[in-house]
Amino acid sequence: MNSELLVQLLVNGVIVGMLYGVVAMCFVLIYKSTQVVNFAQGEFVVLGAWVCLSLVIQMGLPFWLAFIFSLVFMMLFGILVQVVLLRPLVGEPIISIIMATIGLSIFMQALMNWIWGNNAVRFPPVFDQGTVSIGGLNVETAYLMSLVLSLIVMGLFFWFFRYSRWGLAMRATAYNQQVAQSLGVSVGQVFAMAWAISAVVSGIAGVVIGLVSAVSNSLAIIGIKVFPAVIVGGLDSIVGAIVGGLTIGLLENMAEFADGQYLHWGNMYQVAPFYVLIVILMIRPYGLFGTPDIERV
Amino acid sequence: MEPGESLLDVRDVSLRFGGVRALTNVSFTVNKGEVFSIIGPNGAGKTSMLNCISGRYRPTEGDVQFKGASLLKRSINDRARLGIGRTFQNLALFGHMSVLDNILVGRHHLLKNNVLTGMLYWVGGARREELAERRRVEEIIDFLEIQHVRGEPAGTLSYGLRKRVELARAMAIEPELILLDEPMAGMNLEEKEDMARYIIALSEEFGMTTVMIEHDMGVVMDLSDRVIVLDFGQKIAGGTPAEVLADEHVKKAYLGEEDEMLDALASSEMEGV
Amino acid sequence: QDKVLVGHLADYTGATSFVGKQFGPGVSDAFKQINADGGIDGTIVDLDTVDYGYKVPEAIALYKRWVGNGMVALQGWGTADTEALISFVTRDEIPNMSGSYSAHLTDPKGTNPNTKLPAPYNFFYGPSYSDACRALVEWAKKDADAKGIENPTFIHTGDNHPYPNAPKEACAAHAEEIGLTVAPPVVVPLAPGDFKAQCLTIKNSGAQYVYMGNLGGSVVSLIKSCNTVGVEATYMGNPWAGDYQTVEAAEAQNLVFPSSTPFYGADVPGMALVKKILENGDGQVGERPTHHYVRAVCAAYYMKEAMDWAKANGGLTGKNIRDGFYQKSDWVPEGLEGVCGPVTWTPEDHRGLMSVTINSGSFVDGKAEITQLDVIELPRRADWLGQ
Amino acid sequence: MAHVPNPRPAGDFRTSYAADTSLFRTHLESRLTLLLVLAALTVPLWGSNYLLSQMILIGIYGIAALGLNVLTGMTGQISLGHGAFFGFGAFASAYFASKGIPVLIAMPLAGLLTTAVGMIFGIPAARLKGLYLAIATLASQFILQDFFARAAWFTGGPYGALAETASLFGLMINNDARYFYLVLFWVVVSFLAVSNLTRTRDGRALVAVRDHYLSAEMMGINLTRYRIMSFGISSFFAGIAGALYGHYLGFVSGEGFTILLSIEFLAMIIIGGLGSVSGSLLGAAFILLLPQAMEVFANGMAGVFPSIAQGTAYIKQMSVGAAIVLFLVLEPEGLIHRWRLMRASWKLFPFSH
Amino acid sequence: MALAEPIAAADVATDDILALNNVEVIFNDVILVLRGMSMAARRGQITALLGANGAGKSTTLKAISGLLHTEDGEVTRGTIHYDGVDVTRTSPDRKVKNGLFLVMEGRGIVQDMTITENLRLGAFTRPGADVKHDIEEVYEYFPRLRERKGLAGYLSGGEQQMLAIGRAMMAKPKLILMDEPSMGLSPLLVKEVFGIIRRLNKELGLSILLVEQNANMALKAADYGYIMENGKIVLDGTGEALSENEDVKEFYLGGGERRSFKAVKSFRRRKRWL
Ligand SMILES: Nc1ncnc2c1ncn2[C@@H]1O[C@H](COP(=O)(O)OP(=O)(O)OP(=O)(O)O)[C@@H](O)[C@H]1O
Ligand SMILES: Nc1ncnc2c1ncn2[C@@H]1O[C@H](COP(=O)(O)OP(=O)(O)OP(=O)(O)O)[C@@H](O)[C@H]1O
Ligand SMILES: CC(C)C[C@H](N)C(=O)O
Ligand SMILES: [Mg+2]
Ligand SMILES: [Mg+2]
Repeated sequence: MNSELLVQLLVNGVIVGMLYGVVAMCFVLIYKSTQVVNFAQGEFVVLGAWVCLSLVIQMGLPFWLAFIFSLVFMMLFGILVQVVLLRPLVGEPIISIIMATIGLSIFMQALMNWIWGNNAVRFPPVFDQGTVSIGGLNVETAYLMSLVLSLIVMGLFFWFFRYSRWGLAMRATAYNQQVAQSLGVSVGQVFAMAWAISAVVSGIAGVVIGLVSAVSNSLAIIGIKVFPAVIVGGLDSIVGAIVGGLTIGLLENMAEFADGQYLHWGNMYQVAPFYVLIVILMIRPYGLFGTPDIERV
Repeated sequence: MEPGESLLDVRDVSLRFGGVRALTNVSFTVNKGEVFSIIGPNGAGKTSMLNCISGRYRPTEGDVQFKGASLLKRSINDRARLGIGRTFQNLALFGHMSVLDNILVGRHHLLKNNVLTGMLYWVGGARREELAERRRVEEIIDFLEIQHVRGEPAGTLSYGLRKRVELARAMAIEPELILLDEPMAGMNLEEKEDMARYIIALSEEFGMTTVMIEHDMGVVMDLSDRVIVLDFGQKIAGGTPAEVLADEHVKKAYLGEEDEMLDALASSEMEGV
Repeated sequence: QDKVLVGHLADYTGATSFVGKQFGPGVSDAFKQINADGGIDGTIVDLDTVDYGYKVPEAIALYKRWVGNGMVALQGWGTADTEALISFVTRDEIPNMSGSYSAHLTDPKGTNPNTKLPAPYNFFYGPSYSDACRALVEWAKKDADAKGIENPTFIHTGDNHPYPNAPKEACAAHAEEIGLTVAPPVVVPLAPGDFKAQCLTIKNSGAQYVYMGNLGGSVVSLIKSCNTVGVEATYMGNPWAGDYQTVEAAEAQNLVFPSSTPFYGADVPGMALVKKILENGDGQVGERPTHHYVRAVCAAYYMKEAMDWAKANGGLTGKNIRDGFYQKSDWVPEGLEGVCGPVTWTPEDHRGLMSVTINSGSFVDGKAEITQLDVIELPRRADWLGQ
Repeated sequence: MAHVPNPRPAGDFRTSYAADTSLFRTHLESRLTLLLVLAALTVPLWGSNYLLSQMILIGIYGIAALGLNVLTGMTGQISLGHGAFFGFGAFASAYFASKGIPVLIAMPLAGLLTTAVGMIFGIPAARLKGLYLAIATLASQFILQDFFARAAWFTGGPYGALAETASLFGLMINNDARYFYLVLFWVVVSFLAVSNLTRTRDGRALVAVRDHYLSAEMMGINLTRYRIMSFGISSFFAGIAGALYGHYLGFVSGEGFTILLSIEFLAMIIIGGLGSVSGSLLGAAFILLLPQAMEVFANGMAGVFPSIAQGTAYIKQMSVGAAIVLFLVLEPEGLIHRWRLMRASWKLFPFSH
Repeated sequence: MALAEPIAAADVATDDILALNNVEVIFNDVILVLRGMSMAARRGQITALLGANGAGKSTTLKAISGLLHTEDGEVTRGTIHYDGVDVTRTSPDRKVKNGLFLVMEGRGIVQDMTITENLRLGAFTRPGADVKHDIEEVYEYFPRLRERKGLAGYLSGGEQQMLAIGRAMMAKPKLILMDEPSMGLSPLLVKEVFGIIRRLNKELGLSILLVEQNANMALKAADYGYIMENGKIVLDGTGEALSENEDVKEFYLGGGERRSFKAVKSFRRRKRWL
């Protein structure tokens, strides 16, 4: 057994998994406050990356400034989406709203293609040292940045939903919009807030991914790739999102190890997590940390 | 089975949710043909008791026997076939289905057509069967006087009507034992009178045995043959309505100390008026 | 005025738009020039270019609409739609010049027993994916010998998808035949991402020659990831995987890729026409098109000359145009000397081009530098037909 | 789904239960539907090839969408793997046909095999609900896609498989006109079957499971059985539609059956109207024709503003996205709902409001 | 006592904290539910609204709070004044901020939150309030809630009702609309809840609009009452006056003497106001 390779793959799994976790948190955030599954999540991620990249390349801004500006942009964008797309749909069946996010993703894909083209564009070097060696594996510095950020974001979210007034309001809105309204919660504001925060965090993830793999529109696939992570963790659990991300990251890499070393079936990296996903769900139908529905009659 | 013979036998049932003791050693017997009421303060475990009978909850201890056989090993969806129907405290209709279809669902276990014959409809007998069932269901609809809403989706009806549709659906099962969880909640007097009429008919016309949870003491007094009282998951009293109403524990835990109307009720019952 | 309809499926927004946005304008600009130069002996080619977003049902709908409107030939595009249309174009007798280079499109009569579906109306300009890959392994073998590499190892990477998979077996077989070790293939998604895990497997396999079956962002990601984990190997791309844009985006060193035309601006006589086409064109590709654009011009001009022959020999029907493709051997379209060809299509063998130019692209001082490494002439082996 | 009153026109009194359970709400409607089918029969006589091919595709996609509507609309289980089942049907039929089974028999066989596969992938439905189940079906999408590329013996592997031409008593169904009748046959059969299902026992059981599974269970409905059965039914129609698709193209390649197709199916039923039988067909038409309509729109835009001529491709795609969003904003409950509203206010006039 | 006439706009008395004038509500663009509903709630008083199932009581309350939108309903005609201001089209959250709070039918507690979280949510419109203290106050009224741990969804029906009223108290409203607060409560609790309603009214000076089926209790508690049928008011008067009305007695209170439910009528009597 090639233990050096295994260790490297595991390290890689943790690192990549953390990033899945961050994107998964964006999902969870939207879901927790609006019950909507955002199919345009991947596009949000890529948009953040493009905006930051353009600010760096076209406007010549220093990276950190561009990074902050792009997060501000993402916040505004999140609010815009909410106002234009979701506000008119408040109170409509959830599935219609999910469909609307699919429409949004089609729209954004085309718009981004038009503006930025289909090419992959790399970021100019941002960190003095592009990679850091962990356990014999060279890891991009950007990942470490995201690792720290994701822990902070997770902590903030956790606190937010448990203790803050708006956090409660979001959970109430997700539970039942009419009930939330009757308590004086402005559903519109809750939606706007949720989408803004989610867009900002997506932006962070986008920049990290862009730094690692060059920016291109097809990176939006991450939006679908993190589904398993979200589900394994439990749709409404912030901590679960991170654990789910790590689980999927590790699974992918372990599958790659087994496949590359022994099985040679090919494609296990992509498919194995889905098999495991089903197994996990059969044992825990609400993921590892999700709250079960209350079934009372 | 003869009237007066026991139909349902609840033996030492206890139910716990983590630390919450919803029921503790509750036993009672329901005889065939009677109207049996369970009363008690909110949170006493009445609904939980019905859930133990209807299979939604599995007692932590004890046994529930129906017609002499234990129900614990049977799945929930077996209940209809065994002859147990119920209504729900917080309404559990199929909101997007028409009233008619809601009631037809109650007849699920009595129908024989399946996916295949259903899809073929004209050949294979589904049509004949469905139309025959429709006739039966219309009788229930007429009886409960909900003809005017039979085509409406159940979810848009007002609360009181929905309660009535629930009763219709439970009746459609043609159960021997029907469990009613607060059938009169949210109704005004007039509607309660209607409902009372239907409940009386359940046993007198349709030969069903009724177990009912109800908070309206007038209704409980007038309709039930026997009553038990639960408090904090324990049975604190049982007997005829008059006996129970006179019980000091019951007054304290459930009815409130002094109430002219109830006193009047109790005394009038005693006198057999 | 006399007009004839040619359908054109382009992908400007879909999964393959990375190269689609080079190839598509190449076709439409070329026909614009052809029309400006008098069309097909006076008949104007009504080229209907539609972005179908790489979606099969849309391609079929378009195809039907065009057939209804009297289309005589098709400039097709992706693997999926080309496959889907094989039986249609065969039945309707409409030659399809596609962007899909799958080898099984080259067997019009089903001569090879392994060919499932003969494709008598399918054409493409360039070596098939299999042939291009064979040429690359030939080059790799020479390269390894020159560098004195012991036990040179070849590995196929690409998505589990018809396009990257197309040359998988044929190419591995040839690599083994000429003495390379073949490592188990590694699946790499077509969508870009972080491929460090796959790169670790590649590294572990010890392969020195990595064939990349994907294109665009995925290839860029793969090279970046593999550089991060320290894979030391030569990357070899399929006909769509290498161009200066990819090299620049990936900051690649020595990315080896095949081509079947010179690069834009090369010093060959035919380049004048290509420049003119670009200038008179719609300007969708900017100043500096990649060789995919140039290749598209060739695809258009071969069709044009086949149509010329058809018009002169019985009229502009699909069948005649198909026969037009068989009229010449070592065929170079007029005005494109040094750019296209020479190709030979016969009724038994649709392998037009058997010569493959091997290039190397490196990112130097913020720009891609591309040098030609070799030109491999492949034999027309009968057992390779359709494989 | 909001409620729309459904008054009958004056004079249309139902005098028997049979009349009251008929498939159509009014005589007019039943005659209209019959007329539509009859009119469809004549399309090959006058319709262009393009029209025919569009109608064939709409029919095929409509059958698949109908299947998804049984699963998602009727039973309330969202599936993100319907495209893969569609693909499975295509491969299965091609496989059977290649083993010498006549195509017209291979198609329903493929439907049955897909039913079996769908039920296996539906097993998680016994325990999972809502989006958890949806993501489990996403897993089936990816697992099946992987299978398509891997199982060369069955699917021809990455190259795909040849799907033979259908023939009936020696008559080759090898042009669009003939194929159109074949598809029309299956459309009529499928839509009748599902319409019948909705008015019989098991159809009601499915809807009951969606609306309130706890009380459905108390009514004697075996939840696990019906949840899995619903996957089976939906896969059957996906399989039939896939088979029709495969033999129509003559070639089946795994590439077309991606998550995008699954999402498109979902779009069809949401736009057509969840749970509505005829909505499935409307939704399929909408999603198939929308890009083509938007093409015209984008070209028109470019005609007015020549500066954006280069962006037509993007404008087209953007307008597809925008049209979906706009449609949902204006009519979140689907095309069929709009139709019902129109009918309701027309009949209630002048008493509406 | 007169049959209800639509209240003219000018008649809206200043001591009416709430006034509905000729309100019409339509669901889904086609279903007419309120047909010219006019009524008022006096400041500092308890107003009862009675009526048969399906009369439109809940719809009236939802229209007042502005919660129809999520059900595809709409106020298509008429005006609603709260505190002298036209709030017909004001968003629900603004109304809550201004002290108009609805306790919904079916209680509408957030099932997957704990009791304290639900109570904290009640104070949503009062940022910076001393929530801890207010929660203690609610617990004084409803000691049972203090004992229960875990998610609110597992509470029994009656416990949920207490929580819903407690949550309304957390908002410190001026006007509480209550939709059948006694529904599903044990007799003891019904008395308790009505006691609390009266206390809230007397001690805190809250105005209360009460929709009830328990006409006996409601009319005893109420200063003024309305009876609605088929989407409009058919009868109104002070609590006492209504209690004396023959029809009300017959249909809502059960005549002078208590009739046994066993001896229920077998035919329907006509209501005189219809
Ligand atoms: N699934 C459950 N999980 C946890 N606790 C539960 C569950 N079901 C019931 N309980 C608890 O058990 C106790 C009894 O509840 P139950 O619903 O049976 O009361 P009830 O007598 O019907 O009251 P009410 O008259 O208010 O409806 C309550 O304290 C309730 O919170
Ligand atoms: N969302 C809705 N869509 C369509 N119709 C509705 C809707 N909500 C209520 N209705 C209709 O409006 C009428 C009045 O309903 P409402 O709930 O206001 O009655 P209510 O007086 O509160 O009755 P109850 O005492 O039973 O609660 C009913 O006929 C009901 O069917
Ligand atoms: C660029 C494309 C023509 C590449 C390949 N033939 C595909 O369809 O995926
Ligand atoms: Mg209860
Ligand atoms: Mg109500």
